Amino acid sequence: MKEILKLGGILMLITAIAGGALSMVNSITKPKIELQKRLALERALLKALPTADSDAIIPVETNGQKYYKGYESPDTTGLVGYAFVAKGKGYSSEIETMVGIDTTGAITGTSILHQVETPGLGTKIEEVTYGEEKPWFQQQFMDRTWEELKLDKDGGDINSITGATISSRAVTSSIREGLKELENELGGFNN
Amino acid sequence: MSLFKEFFKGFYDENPVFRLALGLCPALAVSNSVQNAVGMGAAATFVLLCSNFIVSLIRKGVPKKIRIPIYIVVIATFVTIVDLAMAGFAPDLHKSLGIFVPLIVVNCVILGRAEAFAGKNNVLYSLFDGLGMGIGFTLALTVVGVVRELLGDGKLWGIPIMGANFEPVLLFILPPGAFLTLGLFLGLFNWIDSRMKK
Amino acid sequence: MFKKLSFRGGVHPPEKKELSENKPIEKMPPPSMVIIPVIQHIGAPAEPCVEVGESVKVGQKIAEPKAFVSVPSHASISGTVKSIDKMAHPVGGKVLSIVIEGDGNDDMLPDIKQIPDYMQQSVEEMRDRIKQAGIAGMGGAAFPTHVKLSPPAGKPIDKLILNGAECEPYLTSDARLMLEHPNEIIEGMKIFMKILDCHDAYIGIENNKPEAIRIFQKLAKEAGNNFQVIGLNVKYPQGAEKQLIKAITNRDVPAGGLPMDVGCLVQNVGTAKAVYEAVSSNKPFYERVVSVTGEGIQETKNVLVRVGTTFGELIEFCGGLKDDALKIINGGPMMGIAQFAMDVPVIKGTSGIVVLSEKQSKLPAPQPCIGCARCVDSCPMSLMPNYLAALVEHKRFDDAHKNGVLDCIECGCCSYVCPSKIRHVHLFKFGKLEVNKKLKSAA
Amino acid sequence: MENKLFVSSSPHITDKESIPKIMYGVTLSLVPAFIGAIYFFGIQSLWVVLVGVLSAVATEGVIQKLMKKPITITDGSAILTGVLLAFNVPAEVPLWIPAVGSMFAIAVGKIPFGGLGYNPMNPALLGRAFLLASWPTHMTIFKTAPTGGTLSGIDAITNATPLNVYRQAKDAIANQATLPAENVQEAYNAMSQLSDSYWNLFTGKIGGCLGETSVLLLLIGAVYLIYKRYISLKIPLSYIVTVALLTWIFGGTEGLFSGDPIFHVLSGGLMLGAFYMATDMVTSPVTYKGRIYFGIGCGILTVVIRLVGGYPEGVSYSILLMNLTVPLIDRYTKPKIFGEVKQK
Amino acid sequence: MEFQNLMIIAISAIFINNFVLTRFLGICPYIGVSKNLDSAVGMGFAVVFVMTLASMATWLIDTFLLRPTSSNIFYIIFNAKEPPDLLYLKTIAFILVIASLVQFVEMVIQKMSPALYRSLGIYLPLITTNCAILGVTLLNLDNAYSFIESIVHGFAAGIGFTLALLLMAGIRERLELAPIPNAMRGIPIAFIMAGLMSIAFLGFSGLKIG
Ligand SMILES: Cc1cc2nc3c(=O)[nH]c(=O)nc-3n(C[C@H](O)[C@H](O)[C@H](O)COP(=O)(O)O)c2cc1C
Ligand SMILES: Cc1cc2nc3c(=O)[nH]c(=O)nc-3n(C[C@H](O)[C@H](O)[C@H](O)COP(=O)(O)O)c2cc1C
Ligand SMILES: Cc1cc2nc3c(=O)[nH]c(=O)nc-3n(C[C@H](O)[C@H](O)[C@H](O)COP(=O)(O)O)c2cc1C
Ligand SMILES: Cc1cc2nc3c(=O)[nH]c(=O)nc-3n(C[C@H](O)[C@H](O)[C@H](O)CO)c2cc1C
Ligand code: SF4
Ligand code: SF4
Ligand code: SF4
Ligand code: SF4
Ligand code: FES
Repeated sequence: MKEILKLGGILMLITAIAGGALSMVNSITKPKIELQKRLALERALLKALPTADSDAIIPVETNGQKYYKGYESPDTTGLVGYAFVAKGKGYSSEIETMVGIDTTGAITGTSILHQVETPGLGTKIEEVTYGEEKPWFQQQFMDRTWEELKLDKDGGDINSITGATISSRAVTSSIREGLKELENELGGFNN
Repeated sequence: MSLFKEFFKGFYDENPVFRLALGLCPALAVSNSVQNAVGMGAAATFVLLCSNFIVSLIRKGVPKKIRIPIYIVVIATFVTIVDLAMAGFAPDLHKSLGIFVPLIVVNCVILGRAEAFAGKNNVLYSLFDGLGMGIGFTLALTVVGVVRELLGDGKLWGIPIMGANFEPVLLFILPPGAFLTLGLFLGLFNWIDSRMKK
Repeated sequence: MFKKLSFRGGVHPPEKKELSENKPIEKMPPPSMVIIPVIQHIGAPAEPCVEVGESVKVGQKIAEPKAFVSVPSHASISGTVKSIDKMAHPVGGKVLSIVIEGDGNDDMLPDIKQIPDYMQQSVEEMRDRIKQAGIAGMGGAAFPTHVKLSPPAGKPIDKLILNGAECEPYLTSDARLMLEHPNEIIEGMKIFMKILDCHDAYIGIENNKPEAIRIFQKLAKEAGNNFQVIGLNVKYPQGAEKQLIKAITNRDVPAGGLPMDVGCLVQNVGTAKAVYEAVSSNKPFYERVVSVTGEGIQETKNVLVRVGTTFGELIEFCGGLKDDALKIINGGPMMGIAQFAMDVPVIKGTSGIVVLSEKQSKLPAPQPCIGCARCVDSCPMSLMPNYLAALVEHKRFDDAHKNGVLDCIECGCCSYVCPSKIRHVHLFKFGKLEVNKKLKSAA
Repeated sequence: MENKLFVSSSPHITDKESIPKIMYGVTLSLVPAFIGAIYFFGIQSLWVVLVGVLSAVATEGVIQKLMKKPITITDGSAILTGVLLAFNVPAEVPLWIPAVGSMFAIAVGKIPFGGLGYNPMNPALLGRAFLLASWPTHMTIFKTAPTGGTLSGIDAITNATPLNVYRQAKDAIANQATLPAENVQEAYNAMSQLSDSYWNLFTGKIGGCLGETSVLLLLIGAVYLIYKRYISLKIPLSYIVTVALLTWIFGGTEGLFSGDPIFHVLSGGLMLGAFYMATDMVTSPVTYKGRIYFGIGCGILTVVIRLVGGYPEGVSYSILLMNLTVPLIDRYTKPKIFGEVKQK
Repeated sequence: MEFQNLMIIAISAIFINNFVLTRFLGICPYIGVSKNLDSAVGMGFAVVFVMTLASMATWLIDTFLLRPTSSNIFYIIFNAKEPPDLLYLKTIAFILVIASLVQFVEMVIQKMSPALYRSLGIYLPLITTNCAILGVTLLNLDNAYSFIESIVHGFAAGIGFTLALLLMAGIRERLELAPIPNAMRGIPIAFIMAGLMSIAFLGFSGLKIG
C-alpha cells in the first residue's frame, strides 16, 4: 500500500510538472493560435469581398441567419456587399465555402473554408492552374447571380470538374441555395 | 566512433519504419505528400530527441514499475508542445497532419526508443540515438512521400514536375496507395537485405 | 418421392468394363511355383508352420495365426517348400513369404470334400471353418472375415449387405462371379445370416450389370422376402462400405466407427462364395478370381488363379504384355497399387491386375490448386481435399488431423477430378501415417 | 522389361480437364461477347482487348523471368485476366489504360501472392478498381454510342450508361423539391424510358464497358461454361436472384416493391460479373453452401452500391469485397464430415 | 432523425471511413494480431470494448474538466471568474485516462471472469499504446460529438477495426499455405493485402445513408 502511494505520488508529481510546463507553453501559443484563426477567417472574407476594408467586415446575426456586411471604409460606411458561409454535402465531406456578393447579388469572390474531398478529384474545386492566380473552378462563379448558378450537368453553363460532379454540384448548389436565402433575408437585392 | 554508429544506425540498418516496422501508422497516414512527411518527421524527431534526453536524464530515479506511464507523460508533454507550436506557427501543416500530431504520443518509435535505449544509456548517447532514429524516421516517410506525391499528384513539394501530359495515378494518394507503396518498400528492403547477406 | 439410392459426392470415371466383362472365368493350371506371404490381410501376420524342404499338398495349412485378428495361409499347389524368406509383396515392401515349388501333381488334401447338411452345423463350427479356411475379405481391404462375423454382444447386426457393386473401373471379377456362381453366393449369404442371426439381407449391384441384377432378382424371389436386390447408381465409389450402407439403408456410419455401429455388415460377393465353399466343403482360401485387364495386356481374361501365382506367370497366361505396357496395378486404377516388378504374387485381396499403356501411365505434373472445388464436390466423405492436401504439404499434421484426414477412405475421387492433377491421396497416405505416429507417441 | 515399370500412387487415372483447358475454355466462351463488342463499339475494342491480354501475359512472363521462377504464361490464366480486364473498361479509353490495368492486376494482384491459385482477390477486378480510382475520368466517360441503338428515346445522353441515367433520374426525383420542374419531368421520363429499353439492354445496344453490355452474348458463353462444368450455377443464380429481389423491393421511386428488377438484372456488369468474375474459382468459396452465401453477399453489396453508393454500378466492388470474405466463408461452411458426430 | 444521425456515424466509421483501411489507425495490431483468426477475434472484442469505454470516459473528461463551459468542474468547485480552458491538456489527459482504463478493465475482468481474462487478457496491455483508441477519442472531440454520438462512434470504430482484422486474419491464414516470394513474406505481403482490401473498401466511398 505504501509503495502504491509512493509510486502514485511520483507519477502525480511528474504529471504536475508536465502540466505546469504545458500551461506555460500554452500561454505563449494561445494568442498566436487565436490570431491564426482570425487571420484565416479574415483572409477568406477578403477574398470574398475584395473591395471591402479589412477592418470593416461586420458579422450580422439575425434569427437563424448569419452573414457579414462589408464596407468600403474603416468607419463602416459605403456598403460594398455581403458575405456568408455556404455549406453543402460533397463526395466525402461537408464543403464550406465563403461567398461574397455585391449589393446587386452578383458574386464578388469565393474561398473554400473546409473540404476533405478526394485528393486529385474533389480537391480540384481549389485547384489553381499553373501560372494562374485563382482557382479556375471558382472563378466561373464571378459576377453571377443565383439564377445563373447551374452546372452543365444540370443544364446550366458552369463547367463541372470531370470526375468530380458531386463536389462541383455541392459547391454550386450550396452557393445558390445560400444566395436565395440571403435574398429572402434581405428582402431582395437592389438591381 | 560508436557515437557515430548510434547516430547512423537509424538511417538504414535499424531504420524504424523499413527495418523495425515501427511507426507504421504515421508512415501511411501522412506520406501523401513530401511536405506532410517532412513535417511529421520533424515533429517526431523533436519529440524523440527531447524525450530521449529527459528519459536518460531521469532514468536512475524512475521506479521500474511505473516507468512506462512516466515515459508516456514525458512524451505527451513534448507532443503537446509540438502540437501547440505547430498550430500557432504552421497552421496549414497542422491542419493537414490532423490528429496524427497528438497521436505521436503512441508512436511506438518514440516509446520504443525510450524503453529500449534512453532508459538504459547516458544522455549523450541517447541524444544521438534519438536524433539518428528521428532522421531515419523522417527519411522513411519522405521516401514514401516522394513516391506517392510524384505518382499520385505529379508533384514534389507541391511543385508540378511530371509535365503537363502526365495523368497522375490517383490511387497513390488515396489510402490504398499508402499500403501498397509501403508494402513494396518493405519487400524491396527485405530483398536488398537478403541480397547483401549472400 | 423416389429416393435415389446413392451417396454424396463420387465421380464417373470411364468404366472400361467392356474389356473383360464378357470373358467367362477361365481356370489357370497350377503354376510351377507360388509365393505365399504370411500376411495377406489386415491384422497380425501368421507364423509359418512348415519347414524348408517339407512337401505340402493343396489346401494344407502352411502358416498359423497367433492372434484373433489374423488368418492362416494355405498351400495352393502341391510340392515342396523351397524357401521361407522376405519377398516383395504387391501391397508394398517385403514380407516373410513361403515359396513352394510345384510337383505338377496338384494333390488335394483329402478332407476337402462336401459336408452333408452343412447348414445344420453350429454357428461356432461354421465360424471356425471360416477361420481355418483363412478367409479374408475379398473386397479390397482383406479384413479377416471371422472377425467381422463375431460382433460384440451389444452390437447386433440387423442388415447384411452383399457388395456386388464392383465400382472400380476395369474390374469384372465380381461381375463374372455373380453371373456364373449366383447360387454359391446366395448360399454364402445364408451362412452369414445364420451366423449373425440376421434376417434382412441385401445385395447391392450397380446398374451397369443388368444381367447380374436379373439373375439375383430371380433368386431373390425363390429365397423369400427377406432378401432384396438393390440396383445402385453407377458411380464410383458406390462399393465403398460406408457409401453402400448409406445408399441402401440411409444409415450413416459414424466417423471412425464401424458398420456394426449401425447394425450393418458388408461382405463382398466373392467372400460369400469363399465362405460357402469353406463351410460346405472345408475348402481353404487358396484360389480366387482375378480380372486381368487393361489396355496393356494382350488378352484380357477373368482367371480363377491360385493364390501365390506370380503376376508374371498370370500375365503370361493372358498372352503377355503389349509393347507399350508401362504400369501394372494390383487392384483397380482408382485404389490399386502400382507394382515395381512382375515377380510379386497374387494374394487373397487381389481382385484384378490392370495393365496400363505408356500413354495412360504417366500422369501430368501437379500444378497449384485453383480452388475449383471439384474435389470438395466429389469427396464421398465430405472432406475438403484441397485444404487437407495443402496442410499435409506444409507438414501441418495437427491441422490435417483436425480437418479429418483420418476419415479419408483413399478412394481417389479428389485426385481423379482435380484439373491441377494434385496427388491428394499420396499426400493423405503420408499425412495419415504421420498423424497415427503422433497419436501413438501421445498415447 | 521388369525395371521399366512405371510406379506412382493411386489413383492411376484422372479426368481430362486441366488448368489450360479450363482457362482457354472460358476465354473461348467470351468470344461471342468479344465479337459483339467489336460490332457495337468498333474496331477499337479489338485493340483494347489485345493490349490488355498482351500486357497481362508480358507482365507475368517478365516478372517470372526476373524472379527465376517457371514461366506459366501458357496456362491461359493471364490471358483470361487480360481479356476480362479489357472487357471492364470503356471501349474508347487510351490504350495505355488496359496496359497499365493488366500490369497492376498481375504484378500486384497475383504474383506477390505466389501466382495462379493463391491470389485472394480477383486480379482483373483489382485492375479495374485500380483504374477506376486512378483515372476515374477515363473509366467513367462513354463517348462511343453503340452501333444500332441506345436507350430508346433518351437521345441527349446517348453515351451514358443505363445505370448512370437511372442514378441521375433517381437522385433528381428524390431531390425534386430543390430542382426546376423541367428537370424533374425529364427524370420521370428517363425512368419510364429505361423500362422500355429491355430489348436493347438484352442485346447489348447500350452504353457501357466494352464487354459487359450484351446480356445475350454473355449468356451464350455462360451456357457453354455450364455445359462444360467450368462453372456451376450456384454463384450466378444466387447473385442474380438476390439483385432482382432487392432491387424490386428497394429500387423504386414510389416506396417499397416498386422497383424494376428486370432493368437491374439486365443492366451494368451484372451478367459479366455473375457468370465470369464471381465464379473465378480461385477467389470464390469451395464449399456448397459457401458459394451460395457468396452469391447472396455479392448481390446485397451490388444493390447497396447501386442504390445508395458513390457509384452507379457496384458489381466490381461487391465481388472484390466478397473475395475478402472467402476464407471466412469457407471456414464456417466446411461440410460436415460423413458420419461425423458433433462434438461438445 | 437522431437515430438516423447515429446510423450515419456508425456506418461511416465501419465502412466508409474504416479506421484501419482509410484512416490508418490501429495498424500495428491489424498487422500484428492478424496471423491467426482466434487471436484476431480476441483482439477485436478487446478493442471494441475499450474503444467504447474510452469514448465514454474521455467525453466526460472533456466536458467536465477541460472545456471552458459552465459545467466545468474546476469552475464550479473553485468558483472561478471564468471557466478555465484546459483543452491543451487533452493529449496528456486522454492517454492517462486510457492507460488507467485499460488497467482497470484488466483488473475487473480478471476478478469477474477468469475465462474472459484468459482470452482477452493478453491483448489488453497492447491496447494502451494503440493509436486507434486515442484516435477515436480525439476524433470524437474534433467532431464535437455528443455523449451518445461518442459512444456510438467508439463502438462502431471498434467494429470496423474488428471487421478489417477478421477479414485480414482469414486471408493470412490462407496465405500461410501460399508460395509467397521470400522478400514479400510476413509484413510486406500483409501491407499489400491491406492495400488491396482498402481498394475494395473504396466501393463504400460516397455511400449516402439517410
Ligand atoms: C476513389 C474515388 C474518389 C472519388 N472522389 C470524388 C470526389 O472527391 N468528388 C466527386 O465529386 N466525386 C468523386 N468520386 C466520384 C466519381 O468520380 C463520380 O463518378 C463523379 O463524381 C461523377 O462525375 P462525372 O459525371 O464527371 O463522371 C470519386 C470516385 C472514386 C472512385
Ligand atoms: C481394427 C479393425 C477392426 C474391425 N472390426 C470389425 C468388426 O468388429 N466388425 C465388422 O463388421 N467389421 C470390422 N472391421 C472391418 C471394417 O468394417 C471393414 O470391413 C474393413 O476395414 C474393410 O473395409 P474396406 O474394404 O471398405 O476398406 C474392422 C476393421 C478394422 C481395421
Ligand atoms: C473407395 C472404395 C471402393 C470400394 N468398392 C468396393 C466394391 O465395389 N465392391 C466391394 O465388394 N468392395 C468395395 N470396397 C470395399 C468395401 O468397403 C468393403 O470393405 C467390402 O465390401 C467388405 O467386404 P469384404 O470384407 O468381404 O471384403 C470399396 C472400398 C473403398 C474404400
Ligand atoms: C470460370 C472462371 C472465371 C474466371 N474469372 C476471372 C476473373 O474474373 N478475373 C481474373 O483475373 N481471372 C479469372 N479467371 C482466371 C483465373 O482464375 C485467374 O487468372 C486467377 O484468379 C489468377 O490466379 C477465371 C477463371 C475461370 C475458370
Ligand atoms: S502504434 Fe506504435 S507500434 Fe504501432 S505502428 Fe504506430 S507507432 Fe508503430
Ligand atoms: S476393386 Fe475396389 S472399388 Fe472395385 S469393387 Fe473392388 S474394392 Fe470395390
Ligand atoms: S481420397 Fe479421401 S479426400 Fe479424396 S475424395 Fe476420397 S475420401 Fe475424399
Ligand atoms: S480439384 Fe484440385 S484444383 Fe480443384 S479445388 Fe481440388 S485440389 Fe484444387
Ligand atoms: S496502432 Fe496506430 S500507431 Fe500503432
